[in-house]
This record gives sequence, structure tokens and C-alpha cells, in this order.
Amino acid sequence: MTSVLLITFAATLIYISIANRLLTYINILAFQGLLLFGVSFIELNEINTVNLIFILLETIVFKTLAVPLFLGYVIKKNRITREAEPYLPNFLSLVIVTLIIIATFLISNIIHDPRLDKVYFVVALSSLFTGLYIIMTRKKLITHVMGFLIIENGVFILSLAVGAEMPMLVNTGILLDLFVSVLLLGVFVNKIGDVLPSADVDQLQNLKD
Amino acid sequence: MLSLAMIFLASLFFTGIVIRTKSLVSGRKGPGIFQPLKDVVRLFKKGAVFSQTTSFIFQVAPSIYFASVVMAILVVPVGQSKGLISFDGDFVFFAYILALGKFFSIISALDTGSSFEGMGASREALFSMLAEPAFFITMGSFALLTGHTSFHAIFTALHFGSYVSYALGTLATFVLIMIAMIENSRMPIDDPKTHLELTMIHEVMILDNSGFDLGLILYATNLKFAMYGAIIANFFISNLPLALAVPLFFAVQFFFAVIAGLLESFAARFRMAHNAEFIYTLTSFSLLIFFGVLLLMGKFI
Amino acid sequence: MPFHTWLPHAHPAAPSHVSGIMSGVLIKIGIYGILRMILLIKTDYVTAGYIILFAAVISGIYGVMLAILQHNLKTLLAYHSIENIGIIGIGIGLGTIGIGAHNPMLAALGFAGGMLHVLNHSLFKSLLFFSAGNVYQATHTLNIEKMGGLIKKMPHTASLFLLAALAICGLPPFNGFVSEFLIYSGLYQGLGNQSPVPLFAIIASLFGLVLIGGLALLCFTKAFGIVFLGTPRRVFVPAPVEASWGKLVPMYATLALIMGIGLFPGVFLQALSAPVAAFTAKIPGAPQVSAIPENASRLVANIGWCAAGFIALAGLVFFIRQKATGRKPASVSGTWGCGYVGDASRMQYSAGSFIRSYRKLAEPLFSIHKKKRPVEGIFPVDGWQETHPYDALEEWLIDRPLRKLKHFMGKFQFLQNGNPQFYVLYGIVFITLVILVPLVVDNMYALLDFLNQL
Amino acid sequence: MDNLIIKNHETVPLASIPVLEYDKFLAQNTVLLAEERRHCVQYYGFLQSGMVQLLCCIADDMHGTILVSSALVGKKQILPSFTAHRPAFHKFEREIHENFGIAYADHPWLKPVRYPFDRARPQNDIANYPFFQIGSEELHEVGVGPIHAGVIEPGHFRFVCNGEQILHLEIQLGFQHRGVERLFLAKQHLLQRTVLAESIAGDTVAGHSVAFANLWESLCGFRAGAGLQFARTLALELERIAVHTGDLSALCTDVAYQLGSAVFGRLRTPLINYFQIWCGNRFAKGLIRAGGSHFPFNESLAEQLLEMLDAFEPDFDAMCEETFTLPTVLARFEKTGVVTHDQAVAIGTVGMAARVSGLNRDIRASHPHDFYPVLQHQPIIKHHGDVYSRAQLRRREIKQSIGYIRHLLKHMPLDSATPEPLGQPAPESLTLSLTEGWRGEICHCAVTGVRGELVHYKVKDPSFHNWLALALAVRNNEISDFPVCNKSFDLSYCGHDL
Repeated sequence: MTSVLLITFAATLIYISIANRLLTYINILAFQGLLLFGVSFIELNEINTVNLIFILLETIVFKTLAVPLFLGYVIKKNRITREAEPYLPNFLSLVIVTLIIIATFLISNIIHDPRLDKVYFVVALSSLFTGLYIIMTRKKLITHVMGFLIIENGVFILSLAVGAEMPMLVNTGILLDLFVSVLLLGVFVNKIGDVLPSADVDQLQNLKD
Repeated sequence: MLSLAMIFLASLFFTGIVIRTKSLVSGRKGPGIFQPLKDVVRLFKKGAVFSQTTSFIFQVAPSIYFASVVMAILVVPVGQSKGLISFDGDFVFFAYILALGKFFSIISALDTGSSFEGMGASREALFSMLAEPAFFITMGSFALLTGHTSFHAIFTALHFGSYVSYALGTLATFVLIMIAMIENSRMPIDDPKTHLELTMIHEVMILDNSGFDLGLILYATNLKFAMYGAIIANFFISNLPLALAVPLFFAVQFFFAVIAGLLESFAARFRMAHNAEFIYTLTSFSLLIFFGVLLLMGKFI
Repeated sequence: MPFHTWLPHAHPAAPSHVSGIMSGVLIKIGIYGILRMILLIKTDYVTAGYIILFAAVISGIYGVMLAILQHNLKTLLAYHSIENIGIIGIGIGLGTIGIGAHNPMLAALGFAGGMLHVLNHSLFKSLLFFSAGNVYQATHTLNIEKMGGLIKKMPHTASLFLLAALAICGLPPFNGFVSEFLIYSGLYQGLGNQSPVPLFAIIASLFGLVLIGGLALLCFTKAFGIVFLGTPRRVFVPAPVEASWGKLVPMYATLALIMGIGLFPGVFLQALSAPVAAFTAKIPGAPQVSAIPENASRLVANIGWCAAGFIALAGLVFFIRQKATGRKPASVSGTWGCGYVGDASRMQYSAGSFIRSYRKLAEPLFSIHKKKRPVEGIFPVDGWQETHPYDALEEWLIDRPLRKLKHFMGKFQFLQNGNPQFYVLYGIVFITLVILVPLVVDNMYALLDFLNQL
Repeated sequence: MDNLIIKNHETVPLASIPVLEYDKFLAQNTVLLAEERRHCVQYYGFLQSGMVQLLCCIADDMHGTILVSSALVGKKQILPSFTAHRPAFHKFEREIHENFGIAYADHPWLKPVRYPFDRARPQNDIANYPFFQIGSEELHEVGVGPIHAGVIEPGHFRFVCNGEQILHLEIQLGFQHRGVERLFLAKQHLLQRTVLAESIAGDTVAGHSVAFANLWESLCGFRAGAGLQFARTLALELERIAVHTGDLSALCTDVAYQLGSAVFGRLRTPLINYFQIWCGNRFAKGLIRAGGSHFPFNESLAEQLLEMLDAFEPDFDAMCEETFTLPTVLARFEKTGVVTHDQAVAIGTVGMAARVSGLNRDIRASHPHDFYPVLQHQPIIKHHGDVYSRAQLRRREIKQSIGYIRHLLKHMPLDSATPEPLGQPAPESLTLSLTEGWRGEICHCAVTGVRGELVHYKVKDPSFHNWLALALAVRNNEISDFPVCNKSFDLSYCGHDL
């Protein structure tokens, strides 16, 4: 069952590479949150309740509800146009993301670690790289935040992959990380929205020393 | 032989159901489900107009196109009953014979020397080129899974047992529905309803065809839809006895038609430039199917 | 594959019959060389097979992708030779893997497909070149943007070109399909019991072969449609005339062979039995009696039957159509132009337009030199456009390194450009390097081992 | 500045219009257009004792005035053109060229406007129209029309394309040149002229007939009562709602969004059926008459109207919400067919097409007539100039108009508006009537002779300006997006061809 969810997760990565609209990005992120909840729920339902509630909080409340709503709010508030504005054509993005998945697949084949569940590993790694790729090729700051969130999801999956008993500490760290990154970037975007007419990275170049 | 008859039967009402669904959704009564068929019959009775720009290509192309679709249908099995032609790797033949028909429909469009039909031809050539790998990889994955390489053998050997296999079935159904939509030039790739020449793919390629030829092409489209419906149905009915398989076959066809109708009602067509990306996504999805198959076979844990 | 750059330059320069022979014989020498090598060496066949497969898939896709962009008929055909060599290579690569994996079926299918394609390619390619030659003699140009409507003037050449084009696209019921089908069968055969990575190579080749087929279809609908169909784009003086029968008869003979292989592939497959046996013999314990396994010949016979069946079916449909329409009135008028009555010869698709959507997709891979003056202002004065596809490999391997070196030192300044995305890029490069370096080193050792064995 | 300053619907003696030297005339009017707040509403010529009197009317949107000046030139003269300085004049000068054979030395686009069976060069026809060509073998042309696949009016669109991309579009109209302006002179009876005005463009019946009625009343010195003005304002706003709703339906059809197409199409029906209840014609024909009305508005009609609007509004809101949040629809609308602010100013677009490009051009606000001074109309302005803006503008204008109608119905004036006999038209005068139809500003212009008879009648539909905006909007767009761009402007063929 977890494999199914993870494959769906990989499919969302492919879909995000051709998505044009920020709203689609947000929906995909929310959906990913839901998938992660499913995966961790199945993985962890035999462990203690506290952990489960914690996971529930993290995946459902934060990843699926709070963060997407917050992003939607930021977009609305700053009147960001609703398109993603990639640097590269979408077709190329699609090919590259597909290649990323294939490459992680091949890499995972080389690693021989009995403790590692490879499906997790492949999906985690490809989501990591896809996140980086999205940060690289999208113009808008808000899409960078989304890229970080995808990376964050990747890390989450990886932490599930390493072992079923997810240490509470790691979890808290991730949550905090997530919280801080979204909040910081939200504030950042808000501020930039006040100063610059549009939140394009092109204009950040001017800020270099 | 049974498969041929059943696909033929399904083709009679398929497009009618799609149109009827669309009408009902938009609050109209809509034409009867045999209206598209009646149109074809009417066209068969009509005389034709040919452009002086055209050559013999334009005359033979519709017949070859129609023959290629019929030939492809001969390969498709329904449930336990084999197609008329069945051998190892027959789906390669299936895809290539359809490609032959496509080749002729494209050059017949170019034969008219009209910019509209060139437009349609250019779009059709590109999109079908992009859609082809998805079909081959999906079928290849199932060939790997079952160890067989003919339609009939693959489908009979296919059985769903685990979650992953259900996921694969869903994904494959999705890929095949989309391929069917692309091949038949329907939404969200193409928009057969808008009257304007500039926005269409398949309809605009046959702008200059008339009479019997047009009837052949339109009926071939119906057949093609039913044929893809049959392939999709095979995912569900492969192992069932005939008494169950036949009604289920028509049920799947019916649902496929309704889905197509709903898809066309509740969304707008993609931008032409977006189509290429969308079609190529299918290839990426088919790769996921491949990985899934590896997973299922325990080759990749 | 990077050594192909002479080919597209040589073909347009050579007279047509020489081109025909050149593509038929000359470039096959390379294939022959590879085949001889396989017979001579005693090595890790699987690795060798993957190397051949990899190079073949790349050169096949690369060749046809570039071919589509060409506006010169012969250059276009020349790039298709590269593509077909790719297909042949896939066959040979598969066969070699088959030897290495001790799989006689795979080896037989691979080698038989590859070798049959060698024969097929020389047939349809020379037919295409001869037709192109006829076109050139009639019009004195090879630029397909200038042609159009030639089917009216040269029906025989047009038909021959069409049939050869169908064959080269690997469509049934022609010979190209038989050899491609053998290779496909080999690929699906190769899917049986393997570990993921080789499977992946097989899927990649499958993907490559399908893509080649689709792209070839795009390319030849363009070539045939623009050259022979539609209305003439330019008035030629003197008007183009059909080539003499002296030229046409050998072409029809070639066509007969093409059809023959398409309809009776079994016969030709048996003829290939001996050379294929030379390869399968390298598998220890393989049956020496017949190189072509029983079910392979049965398969191929099926193809022949299906091909014949299809021709009969198409004929039947056409016959019914003729019967049905015979009595009804058929009028002739102009192509539908929405009621516009002026000159419409510019109102049809050009080759450049036909493939533009494709060109936009492929652009990142190739260096296409585009010269244009865009339409500007509310009332534009003029506009103009021309594209020249240029072989990116040629450019990168020959032209660029020199320029690169010059700018090499200056490059480092750009690293510190203040764009956060670039810093992320450096991060990715670093991560990738960390992952890849041990991997590459490992593989280097493997390669060295492999070379030592040679 | 040497020009006569008049208000909307003002009748002035011809003699009071200053006649300038052509050079001064040119300099003055081109300088006037340097500012965005002014635009040319009418520039035409009429015969005056063997010479051509050119009359240029420039509207000043800030002060609500119209600046009129004129020049006398000979027929078949060669003159420097206005267009070389301000492209906004191009259509007017092409028309003058076509009517009187006046050649312009530096006009960049001196091509036929209509099919000139009654013009200086009757040998011009579509087959020899000098289309713009791009000298490249890799490009192709697409010719659409005059017969279109949908049952719509004739017009020829010539695209120069590079594959799917439109490099250039040239629109050639004139297939429906019916000689409307000549017919106004030929038909002597007021009813005939009113019916003629109603038939100028089938989708702008209220707009054109209000423009004509106001003009004629002004010419006859008649002052319409409050009831009459009320009914005219109501008709204009109702027509706006009805056509905008129909256009939203058509926009959905062109992106193949079936639900929107069906629902908006259904919503349009009660609107135009209301006209049927009111005046017996679904397109408001016969509703508006100079000097009175045969269908006075009353309490029961008001009740029915409110009822209809109450049923309309919730459905409309729900469908708009659905349509404008659907990603596939938005993907087709956004950034498609952009007309930039600079382009809109340069070519002098009017009405809706101007307002989406951030250009505040609305006769209801700048030159208000009838009940608009009471309504204190604030135009809705959008800035992106794309199909999405044009669709959004329609949505918001519909809501605004419904608000106006509700407001008007609360303060319904109750005076009888039965037709009264009109006086004689003033002799040797000029009257200019501007009306904001749903598509944009409609300009009717009449010149009378010594006995008060019409000697020249000039009609200008907003499409006259706006067709060029469509041509510019589709450049570098996909050709398959052309239908939706075209529909987003929804320009009139016959209103242009006259």
C-alpha cells in the first residue's frame, strides 16, 4: 500500500513539472501532504499514540491545510500573478524531472543497504532533486518556497525510509524547520512585495554586494 | 471473431453516448445515441466533391485509413476470446498498422493544399509521435509482468492481487484513456465541438472530404474509440468467464464513453503548446508503471 | 556516432545514383566492421552489447531528430541513414547481449533483425535517393520549400517515393516493418528474467526505437507532403516532367524487392540463417542445426500473412467505395478556402511551419541558427525569417572547444553573480559530484577491465 | 487652438466651425491627440460646393467637450497624412481616400476599407487587396473567411504564420457595405431613418437607435422628458448585460468549456426575452423613437424586470465563480491576446477594448447623456489587456449595470412619453451624438442643408477603431487562440462596413 502512495507521490512530481499555475502547485503540495500522511500512518500505526498524533499534526494540519492556505493567502495578499513563469520550457522540465526519477532509480540500484527500503529512497531522492530543480528554474520567490517544501517532503520520506521507528527528535526538527522556513519566506515575500513591484528573483540580483 | 463483433457493436453507440452525456450535463435533451451512426449512413448515400488540387492520394487514403483501423481491431482480444490475429508481439503490429493509417490521413490532408488541413496534419503528426512511446512502454511493462508478448496472452495472464497491481491497473487505465483521447482527437487535447477551423486537429484534417469517404473516416473514428474501450475493458474482464465478461465489457465501454463526455463538459481545452507537455507526461507515467512492475516482481526492493 | 559529420555534407554534394550507392554500400562497411569485430573478439559480450546499444539508440534518435529539421531533400535523407544505422545497431547490440547472456532466441532475433535491416535500408534508401534524383532533375533544386504539387507532374516518382517512405518508417506491409518487428521481438524477449539495470537499458532502447518510428513518420509526412502534394509553390521553367522509363524500371525492380520482403519475409529470413548461425554459434550449447529458432520463423510468417491480409482488406474497402460511389455524382471544385477567391498558393503549409512545434521542442538540443526580422510596429514595413539547423555535435566537438578555451579564464568571474539560483545550482553540482565520482571511478575500472580483455 | 468647442448632442450652425488651412488643420489635430485624454471620435469629409470639407471631431474626456475643426480641400489632391503622426487616424483617412480619391503621400497603410461600388475606385475587390506579405519560404499564410464555419458575418482574416505562431494578422472587411449613410439621405421619413439606425448593427440596436434619437431630437430642438431618458438608459444597460452574458458564453465555447457555454447561453435568454415583453422584439427594435416612445415603462414592467434580475443574479454569480476559478479556463484566458496600453492609445481604441488596457474611455462618464449624469458612472478599468481582462471586465460591468438598473428603478420618473410631433430640423447645422453602447462609443453625426434637409449623415461604430486592436492582440499568439481573442473583442462586421 505504501508503494502505491509513493508511486502516486512520484506522479505528482511529474505533474508539478508541467504545472503552469500557482494554484496547481498549492493543490499538489496539499495532496502530497495527504499522501505523506497515508504513508506514515501505515508505517507507524503500531507505534505509540503520541507519535501518531504528532504525525497527524504534521502531515494533515501543517502540510495539507496550514501551509497551502498560508501560501494562498500570500499569493492573494501580494497580488502575485497566478503563473509560475519558468525559465525553461515546461517540456524540458518534464524531460528533466523524468530523467531525475530514472537517475535516482539507477543510483538506488547501486546502493546495497539492507536497512534501506529502496522505493522510499527513490521517491525521496527524486523529490529532493525535483525541489531543487524547481527552485532553480522558476522565477518567482513563492515558487522557491514551494520548492523548499517539496525538498522538505523528500526529507520526510527519507526519514521514514531509514527506519520505521522515526525518532521524535528528527520529527520535531523537521516540523520546526518547516514552520520557520514557511514563516520566514512568507515574511520575506511580504516584505519584498512591499518594496518591489513584483517578487521576481531577477531583481534580487541587484541586491548582491 | 467474437471480439470483432463486440467491438463493432460497441462502436455503434459509443460516440452517441459521449454526445448524449454532454447534452444531459449541459441541460439539453440531446440527439439519440444512434445519431452519429445515422449521419454516417447518410454520408454513405451522398455524392462527393473533390478539390482539383488533390491527387489519387486523396481518393485512396480514407479507404486505407479505415482498413488500418479494422486490421488493428482484428488484433484486439476481448476477455478470453482471442482476436482474429494473434501472435507474439502483435501489439507492435497493432500500433504500426494504426500508424500507417495515420500516415495516409496526414498526407491526404496535405494533398488538399489547404492551410487548415496542413495545420491539422502538423498537429496530428507531432502529437501521435509523442503519444506512441507511452503505449509501447505500458505494454512492455505488462509484457514483463506476465512474460508474454501478445495482447491475448498478456491479458489472460494478468491478474490483480496486491495493492501495487491495483495502482498499476489504475495508472495504465488512465494512460490508455488519455491515449485514446489523443488518438481520437478529443478533449482535452482537441476540441471537436468548436466550429472554428483553427482550433481543431482531426476535424480540420478532413475538411475537404465528403460523401462516402467522410463517412468512412467518421465511422473509423467510432471504431477506434470502441477499440481503445475494448483494450481498457480487457484490464477488468481478462479472467472472467464469457457470461460475465460480455456484459462487463459493455459496461466498461459505457463508462468510458460517459467519462469522455464528462471530461469534455467540465474542462476547457488545453493551449496547443501545452498539449505536447501533457502528452509527454503519459510517457513519464508509463515509466512509473514500469517501475511499479519491477516492484511487483520483486526485482527492485 | 560522433564520426558521422561527413555524411550529411557528402550526400547533397554527390550525384543521386552515387548517393544511392553510398548509402547502400559505403556506410554499411562500418556495420560490417562491427560485425566482424564481434566474431573475432572474445570478450564480455554483454558489456559490448550495451555499449553498441547505447551508441545505436543515441545515433538513431539524433539522426532522425536532425533529419526532420532539414529543408534540403538529400540532407534529410542522409540524416536518415544515420537513423537507420542506429536501428541496425540496436539489432546488433541486442544480438551481442544475447550471445553474452546465452540466450539463442535473443541473439538470433537481434542479429537477424539487424542484418535484414541492412538489406532493407539499402533497398528503400536507394529508392528514395533515386526519386530525389528524379525530382532534382525535374526542378533543379533540392530545397523542399520551393517544391509542391509534383505528384501531378511526376506520378511514378511520387508513388515510388511514397512507398519507399512508408517502408523507411517501418510501416507494414513493407520490408522495414519486418526488420523492425524482429528487433522489437528481440527487445521484448530481452525483458525476460533480468536485473533492473539491463531491463532499464532494454526499456530505453524500446523507447528509442518507438521514438525513432514516430519521428520518421513526422519527417516523411513532411517530406512527401511538401514536395509532392498541394499546389506548386513556385513555377519551374521548363515545367517538371516525369523521369524516363529507363530510370523508372530499375526503381520499380527495387520496389518489387521491398514488397517481396514485406510479403514473404520467411524466405529472406531463411537466407539469413547462415550468417546469423555464425553468431549464435558463439553461444555454448546452442542448437547448431538452424540458426533461426522455430518460433521466430513462425512469427515472421505471421507478419507476411498479416501484410497480405491488410493489402487485401484495403483493396476490398476501396473496391466497395468505388462500387458505392460509382453511380453518385462527384463534382470537382477548388479546395475549401472559406470563400476567398484570390490566389491561394501561399496559403498552404510550408515545411518550416509543419515542423515548427517540433522544432520548438527540440531546440534546446540543437543549435538552430535563426535569422529573422520580426514584424514590428502597428503598420509593419517588412519582416523576414530563415532558419538553418546546424549539427550541434559538430559544432560542439569541432568549433566550440577552441572558443571555449579562450573564454575559459574569463568564465570564473561569472560564478559570483549574486543569483541565488546559481548558488543552488552549484550545490546540486556538488551533490551530484559526490554521488557520481565513486560511481564513475568504479565504472572506469570496469571499463579498463573490459578493454584489457580485448 | 482654433476650434469650436461643443458638448455632446449639441447642435451648432455650420458657419461657426472654423475652416483652417490644411497644414494648420493637420498640426492642430495631431497635437491634440498627443494627450491620452483626447481621442478622435469622428473625422470625415463631405462635399461642399465641389470641394471636400474635412471635419475633425476630437473628444476631450476630461472636460466633457468635443473640439471641432475643419478644412477645405480639393478632390483627388495629394496631401500629407495625419496617420504618419498619429496611427489613430488611419481608418478615417483610408475612408476619405476611398470616398474622394484624396491621395495621402505618407500614409503607411493606404488600403481599401470597404468594397467601393460607390467609391472613387470601384475596381478594388478582395482578390486584388494588397495583403502584407513576409518574404520567407518557411512561413505560410492562412486565410479565414469571408465565409466562416459558424454562421457569422463575412470578413477575411489573413494570417502570416510560422507554424502555430501568428506573426501578423491583417483583417479585410467591407463585404457588407450596404450604403447605410447614403440611405439616411435617401429615406425621407423619420420612421424609415429610425429603422435604418436600428439596423446598423444587429447586436447594438439600443445603442445606435439611442444615438440617432438623441441626435434627431437635438437637431429639432426637442428636449426629451425624464421618462424617455429613463427608458433609453434602461435599454442601454439591459442590452449591455444581455450581450456581455452572451459573450461570456461564446468565450467559454471557444475554449471548449461546455458548461460555461451552456449556462451563460441560458442566462442570456431571459434578458433578451425581457425586451420581448417590453417592446415586442427580443433585440429592442421599435423601442426607441425620437420624440417619444410607443412602449412607456410602467410599474408592472419594473416589477417583472426586478423579478428577472433576482433570478438572474445568483445563477450568474455562481457560474462566474465556477468559470473564473477553473484552471483550464484561466490558462487559456490569461496572457492571451494582449493589447498594451501604448498600443491602445496609439490606435485610439474605444470602449471595452480601451478600458481593459488601462485607458479610461467611457462616454457614460466623460460625456454623459440621458440618466448617466444622475448615476455618476465610474468606469471599470483593467490593466492587463488580455482575454482574461476582457472577460473579467464583462463580469464586472454586468454587475455594475444590474446595480444601476436597481438604482434607477427605485427612482422611476412617471411622466407620459407618448410620441409628440417634432419640429423641423435646424438648417445648416451640425449635430454630433455620442452614446456608450455595450461595445463602446457610438458616434452619429448629421449635417443639414439650407432647408433643414440632411445633406450628410455619418455613423461610426466602435468596431471601426477596434478591429486593429484585434490584429495587434493576436500577434505572436498561437493561431488556435485566435477564435477566443476574436470573441473577447466581439467586434461588429456590419457596423464597420456600413
